[in-house]
Amino acid sequence: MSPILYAATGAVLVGIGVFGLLARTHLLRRILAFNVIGSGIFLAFGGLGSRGPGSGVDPVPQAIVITGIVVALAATALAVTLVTRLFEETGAVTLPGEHPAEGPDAS
Amino acid sequence: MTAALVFDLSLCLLIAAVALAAVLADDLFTAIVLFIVYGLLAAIAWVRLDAIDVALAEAAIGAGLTGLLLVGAAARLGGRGAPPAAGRTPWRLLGKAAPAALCVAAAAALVVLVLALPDDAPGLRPLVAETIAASGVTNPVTAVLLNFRGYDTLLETIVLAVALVGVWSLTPDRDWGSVPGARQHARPDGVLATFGRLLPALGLLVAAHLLWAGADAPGGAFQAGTVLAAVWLVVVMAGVLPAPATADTRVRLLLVAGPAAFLGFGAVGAAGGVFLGHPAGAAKATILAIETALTLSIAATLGLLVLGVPRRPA
Amino acid sequence: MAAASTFLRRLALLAGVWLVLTENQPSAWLVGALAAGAGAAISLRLLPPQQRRVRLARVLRLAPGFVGGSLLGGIDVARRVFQPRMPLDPGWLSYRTRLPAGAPRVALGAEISLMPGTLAAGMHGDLLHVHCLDRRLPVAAFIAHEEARIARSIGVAPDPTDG
Amino acid sequence: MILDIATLVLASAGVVFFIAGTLGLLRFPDVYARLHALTKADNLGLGLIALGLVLQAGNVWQALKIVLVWLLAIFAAATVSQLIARSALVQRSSSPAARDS
Repeated sequence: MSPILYAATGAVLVGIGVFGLLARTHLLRRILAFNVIGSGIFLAFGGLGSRGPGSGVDPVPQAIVITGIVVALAATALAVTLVTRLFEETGAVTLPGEHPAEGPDAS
Repeated sequence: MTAALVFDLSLCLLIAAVALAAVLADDLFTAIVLFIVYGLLAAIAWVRLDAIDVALAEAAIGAGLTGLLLVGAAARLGGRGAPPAAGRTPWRLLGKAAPAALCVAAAAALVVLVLALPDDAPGLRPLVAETIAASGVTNPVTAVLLNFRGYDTLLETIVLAVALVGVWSLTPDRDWGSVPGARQHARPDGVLATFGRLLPALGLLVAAHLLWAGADAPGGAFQAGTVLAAVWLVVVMAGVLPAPATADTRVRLLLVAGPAAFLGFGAVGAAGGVFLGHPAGAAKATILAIETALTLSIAATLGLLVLGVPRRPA
Repeated sequence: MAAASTFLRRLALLAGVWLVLTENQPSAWLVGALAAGAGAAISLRLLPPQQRRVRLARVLRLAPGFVGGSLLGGIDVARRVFQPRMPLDPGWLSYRTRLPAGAPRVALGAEISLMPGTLAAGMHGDLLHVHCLDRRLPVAAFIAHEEARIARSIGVAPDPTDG
Repeated sequence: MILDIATLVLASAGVVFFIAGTLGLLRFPDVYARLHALTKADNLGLGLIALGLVLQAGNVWQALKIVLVWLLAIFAAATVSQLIARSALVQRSSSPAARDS
């Protein structure tokens, strides 16, 4: 039961992350939300990989998730650098056409 | 309900709640701290799934280094994360309600899908268990990473290098090849500097242990490389050693040493008939050699990725 | 010569840590020797041999007081947290230390941060800024006591006129 | 059996101190007081749990390893709490809100 529980949690995390990606405009928050989506997918993958007889996660998804975590960090580093450069060049922390001051939770 | 199930349920609820709080938090710094907490809780989830290798990677990379990246960027952006004082109007609320409803629906559909999957999926576990004797190591995750699916790992190390090239390519022209990261102001005999002088020897041992243990137990090149990168970042931030200039040839050689060694062994394998195939009998020695080179390159790449674009002269 | 003996002592210490990490598996000895050697070399580069030799035995003699202190520190803070009225009287204290700069001062800061009611918050010159959870506690005398213990452990004569 | 009970008692006591640390984080008035709660109560809590686990260790090396983990955690906590306290102090003294002590 428990592995499926974690897989379902992963699915919920994907929903939370997508909401963050849609509703927040600050680019660092979008990066954060994107990471929540990613780790939700990993957790779903790991949980599904633990089904069936025997204990522990299937080593193949485990290895791929480790690869995924490292690649997610690489993508995050690149994205964060893009945001800081954008800020240094233009002073903006949101994409053009999106306003940072659209509500209390839009920062 | 058993105690274990109660624990799992509470942990899952907590993970989802903290993730939601990280997305909704008003203050950017609060959001990032919540994200780090979320990463650590996710690491506990991986422990519960018996995936210690992933738990180590999630705690060190997912929570630690990602958190450090976000904190550093938030600091560089200054107060540009502060919530505006304007109140929430119903119109704006409606604007948020639509994506919220969409996301709840999507998450619910995903959960239904996950629950609908058959419960008896052996996956690739039997196959790995069958062939692990030939892989040279007894930790199945390391066997998959360095042997059965070695090409994944090879490409991944190249992705890391490419990401670093991407970060460096955002350097303003005048700073090209200079030193990355902010200038540090830690006092030479202060708390952080002393920590930075005492920590590296211990960190090196822990990394070596993770690397060595990775053959037969949780651990390996990625976890060891992350520990080394973290220790190195502490040393740099403490002002004990300066960050290197990105034009330094030794730095660049270090960055490609791991992928190059991996490719080299792969080519030797290709000469023997299988690209990335390890010579029979010497698989463990080969894997340890590749992993050592990989660890050093991963540590250098991760550390430099966190330091970001070059921005001051050497 | 000093460098060589320092290197050997650190090598031995790190080798001990390695044995603990690997739970003394003989198959790890070779890797451990390499790692401990590299660790000792790095530590020699980052932290050159000190003039005052730190005696491990003397430092170990600090341990019981340290463990006792952090036990009291934990109990003290828990007691305050669990009381509905939360008896706090926070304030600041600047303590002039006579310990030599570097590790001894850092050790003092770390130690008092784990003991009841005191938290080190950085130094300005010889002044150690200490945050006190309860000013009614005899904090200054307490820090002086810890300072004297650390001074003895690194072979610096304690100074009774401290404070 | 006696060892198991001792482990249970020590670990439970450890959890109580972790709760105290968390409660302190929520109840205490400012960043410095919260640091007191976190460093002291959580270190003691971790120490008690570590001690409880030492009693379950299969051999002396495992026991030493648990102690080593505890020592490293204390080393890091003592360092980090000083750094946070100092940086909070620097921020406050450089802000126009001036020093209130």
